[in-house]
Amino acid sequence: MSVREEFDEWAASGKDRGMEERHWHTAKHALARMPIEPGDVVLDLGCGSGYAGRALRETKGAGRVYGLDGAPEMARNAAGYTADPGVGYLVGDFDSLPFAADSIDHVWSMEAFYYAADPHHTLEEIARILRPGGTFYCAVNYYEENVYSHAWQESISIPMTRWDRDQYRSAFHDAGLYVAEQDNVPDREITIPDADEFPTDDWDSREEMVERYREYGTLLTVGVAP
Amino acid sequence: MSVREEFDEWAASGKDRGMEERHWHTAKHALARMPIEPGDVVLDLGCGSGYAGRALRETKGAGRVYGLDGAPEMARNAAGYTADPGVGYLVGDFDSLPFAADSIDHVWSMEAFYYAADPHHTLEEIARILRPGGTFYCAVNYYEENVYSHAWQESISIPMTRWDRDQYRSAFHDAGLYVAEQDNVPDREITIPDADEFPTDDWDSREEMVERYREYGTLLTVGVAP
Amino acid sequence: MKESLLEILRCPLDKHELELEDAEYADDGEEVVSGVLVCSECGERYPIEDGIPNLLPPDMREETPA
Amino acid sequence: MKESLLEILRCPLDKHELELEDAEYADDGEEVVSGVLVCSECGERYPIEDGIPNLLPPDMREETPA
Ligand SMILES: Nc1ncnc2c1ncn2[C@@H]1O[C@H](CSCC[C@H](N)C(=O)O)[C@@H](O)[C@H]1O
Ligand SMILES: Nc1ncnc2c1ncn2[C@@H]1O[C@H](CSCC[C@H](N)C(=O)O)[C@@H](O)[C@H]1O
Repeated sequence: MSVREEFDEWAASGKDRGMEERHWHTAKHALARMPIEPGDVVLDLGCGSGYAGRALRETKGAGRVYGLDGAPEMARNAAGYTADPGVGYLVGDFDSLPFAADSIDHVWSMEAFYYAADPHHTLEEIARILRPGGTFYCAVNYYEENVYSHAWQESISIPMTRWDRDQYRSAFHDAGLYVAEQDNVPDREITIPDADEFPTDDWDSREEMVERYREYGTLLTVGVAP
Repeated sequence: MSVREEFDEWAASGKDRGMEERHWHTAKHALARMPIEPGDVVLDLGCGSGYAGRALRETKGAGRVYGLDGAPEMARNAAGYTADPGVGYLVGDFDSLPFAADSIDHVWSMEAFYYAADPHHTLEEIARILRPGGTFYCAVNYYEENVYSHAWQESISIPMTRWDRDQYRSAFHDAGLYVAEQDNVPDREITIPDADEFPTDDWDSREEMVERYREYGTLLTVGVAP
Repeated sequence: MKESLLEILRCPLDKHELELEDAEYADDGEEVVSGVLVCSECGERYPIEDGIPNLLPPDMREETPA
Repeated sequence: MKESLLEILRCPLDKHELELEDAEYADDGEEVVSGVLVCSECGERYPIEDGIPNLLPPDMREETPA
């Protein structure tokens, strides 16, 4: 299946809103860190429901926010959730970003980057479209150290890239981005049942669930264009 | 009183270790974010007891860590706390940093930057000594939004600079640093008594203490040298 | 989409500028509801449908069932 | 201080290189315990005491009570 087919299906079944709710637990902390000045142009790669860009408009006064997604139904849903004239959505692919060089102030991506067919090339594309000093906030829950995420590949037909922390930093450097920060942003909001309720459907032990959410959380790597 | 006199006194009375203990609550989270690669050269400005640099040696394999402080007794204490040959201390002033251009990979500073006599010039000095892509992690508890810190100036003879979030970002930009991140790092560790124990010696109400520590915490601004 | 997006939008293949053709506008006269974006260099055509431009490279776009 | 620090240490006033004079070393032969750092350009002298170099600009250093 293609990105379009896979994720159009997710959009049609309402998964876009479900992801928004779960991802928000950690995404909001990473979004709050972004050095966005009023009027800045922000791009959300793999925007899903588009919540991240809308939050940046509201909290930081971003001038224009564009959400790009490879699944037309995702972009269509996202457009349906807002009437804000400063927000726009488009369909496109991570591998060939349809933007001019130096045209974007900041790029955000949550739980999407690792679907890129050629992630090294996507980083080069991001470095190309960012203006000097622009940042790329790359947030992922699927990565090597988070062993609890490894099985996710089995339930999706798109090949996923599973880098570790070092590989993210090296790949950013290889693409010509400076690395300004790397962090695990914990999810402190998901409800973790009492010990006697384990095993649950999804978790063998409470310790594992705590490690997954409170410790590993979301891996954030921040790149800066030279 | 000069920086030397004021802070030599603090060092002599053991305040360096007291600050280390309190500052660690938030400093450790900011330190963990630093994109330090094994072998990197790191400078800690206003190092006090020197705990931050030692932590970066231990956790990230920084190659050499230098702690600079304007108070000789601070540097002397710091040197006494470690036998690590990769760590060194020196006496110097924020306003005229004794380092070559492009010679430092990353600069850290906790609760010290605002004592600089000319903070704009100190930022220019930092931009000068950082290699391209090097970061400046600037952490402060004394800043405009943290209204609970405003009175601190009354108990110290060194003039303190009280910028707000925007002023930090602008000043970084003016000095030629990109801003990669700005964040409030909460202190989740300090014990906050139950409501019925307020007022305490230091706090009128529990709400205020919660706001001070859990919300405002430490203001972190991350700059990147072009 | 707003016409202002054209300032920074480029052909995904060769990154050249796009020209807007056959544009239909919403009642406010600001929002482009449908039309075609044409690459000024390679001539590739990208549709705008329901106000959303589709800038997928043609080989990915053509997977779309008719 | 280690001699390796000299590679990046500069005169705080004019940022020129420093030369190490009258160095005394610890038993391991690596650590400079005392000596003077002299600016190769302006000739300003900065003391090393108990292994810690004092690179304060002279007007700030001279506040030190004798
Ligand atoms: N190669 C590619 N190009 C563009 N978008 C892609 C893509 N691969 C996956 N995506 C999109 O990336 C999204 C991943 S799901 C994450 C959605 C959103 N960022 C959130 O946090 O909830 C999906 O909407 C999917 O359609
Ligand atoms: N102008 C200046 N130049 C160099 N050091 C200075 C300075 N003004 C203040 N300092 C130093 O900055 C320190 C501030 S106290 C903070 C110490 C340490 N970073 C910690 O987190 O605990 C003191 O040790 C003081 O001597």
